[in-house]
Amino acid sequence: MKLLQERVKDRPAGENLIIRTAVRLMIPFIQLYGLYVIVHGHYSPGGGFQGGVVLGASFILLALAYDLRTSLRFMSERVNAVLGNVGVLIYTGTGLLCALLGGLFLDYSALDRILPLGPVEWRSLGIFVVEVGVGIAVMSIMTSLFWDLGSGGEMDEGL
Amino acid sequence: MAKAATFFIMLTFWILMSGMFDAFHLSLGVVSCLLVTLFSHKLLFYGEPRRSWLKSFPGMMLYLPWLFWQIVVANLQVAYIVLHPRMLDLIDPCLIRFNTCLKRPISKVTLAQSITLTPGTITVNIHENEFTVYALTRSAAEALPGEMERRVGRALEPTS
Amino acid sequence: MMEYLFLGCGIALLLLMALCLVRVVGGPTILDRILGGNVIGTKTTVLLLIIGVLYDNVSMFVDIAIAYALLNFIATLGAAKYFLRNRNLPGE
Amino acid sequence: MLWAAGFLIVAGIFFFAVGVLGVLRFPDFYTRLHAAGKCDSLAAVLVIVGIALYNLADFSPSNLLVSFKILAIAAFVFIASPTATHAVTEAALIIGVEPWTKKDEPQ
Repeated sequence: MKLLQERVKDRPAGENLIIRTAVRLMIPFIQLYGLYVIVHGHYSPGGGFQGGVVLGASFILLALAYDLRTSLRFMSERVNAVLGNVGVLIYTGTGLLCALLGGLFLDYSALDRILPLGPVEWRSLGIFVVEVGVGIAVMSIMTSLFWDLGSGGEMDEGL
Repeated sequence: MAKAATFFIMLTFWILMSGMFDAFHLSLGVVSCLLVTLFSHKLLFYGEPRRSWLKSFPGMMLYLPWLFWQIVVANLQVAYIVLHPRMLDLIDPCLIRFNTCLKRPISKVTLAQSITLTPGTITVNIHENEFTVYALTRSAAEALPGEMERRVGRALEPTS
Repeated sequence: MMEYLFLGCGIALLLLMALCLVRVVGGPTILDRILGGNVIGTKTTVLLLIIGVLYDNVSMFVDIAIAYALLNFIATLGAAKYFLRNRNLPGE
Repeated sequence: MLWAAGFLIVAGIFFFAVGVLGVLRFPDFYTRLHAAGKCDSLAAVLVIVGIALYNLADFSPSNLLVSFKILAIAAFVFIASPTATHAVTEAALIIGVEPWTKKDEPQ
């Protein structure tokens, strides 16, 4: 018992073979599931926000099983910030484009003036684009929230 | 190589999951699989020789039904202990250690997960080759490593 | 006939979850509470599927169940990792 | 097929009940883990496979895909549950929860 405690204490916190391997095998499927939830938002429950949470959870899982540095290697802080801004930009950009083309904010049928596909198709496509934007933004914000809270803002050592 | 394999596994999973076969959703699926492959191709095949994954697949398929049967049997034993009115006489928790001869990390992890899934025993720690197992009863402790280790070795270790 | 079976199973699962709550509220250590939460989470995953069968809409509830199982796993792992880091039992 | 599904579901509920009783009755944390982690994962897998079989009873391609998804949950539980159990055990070891042994029992 004592020997075991010493052994676990000496080891750095991310060095657990079982948790590492299990998480490593799971993460690609989790990411694909998150993308699936975003893409199929208008046929099944879910959509941008839920899919973004699942995507962000995959990076959080990586940080939990290994450590913060490893998760930063897969998704650097700069890329994360850019992705968050791009997500918000997609959302507001679509809305503003609708408003500029003569509709209301996020009134997708106005987009019919660019490419005449019919207002119903444009509505479905517009919801899809907005959901992708929301998903990207939520993922990036979840991940950076976890990084900042887990490391106390220092980003070198953490949970 | 690892990228292509990851991509095809992901695409199979997507098609099974999506259930929509029009061009729009299929192309979105391909894009999603490419994204996942881009982000995490290092994760699924991490530091392993290339063909070992395919080679160990039939072995795993033979191993899993046996494991499931073992889990059911051991669960019935635990159910007997739990439902017994004088439960404290039946249990005798103890920590045991044993050394394994398995080499690959994946087979060590498979053995550890199998031990944990079989009720009555939990893998507490793996240190190099030494497993530490917390057992609920003496008889469960004595049955380790034995049969399970041999079967995992046959399924996953390279036959040299 | 099968509907009544599923309804009975759902009610039984709810009762079992209520029993687990005893361990969550009155567990001696904080790890007992985490364990109780994990057990309740596993039951919730199954309960969601049963509700899906009862509402005749399994394909929708499956997605929710997968997401719930995933978040339950992450919660347990995160709590365990917190104790691996901090190395003392708070509030005892 | 329906009878097999019903049998699997009832067996799963039985193991769930055993797991909960174990969590309530066992004397210390480590022994509770035995009941909680394992009876629960087997029970969850049994019920999930039962529901997948029930879903296949009126056969159609879309139902087949839904059953695949349900089986994916079973596979996920099969991998995730022992990992979570292992993580909690190691956390208990680190913060020094003392295991219950036979000697402590007053004769």
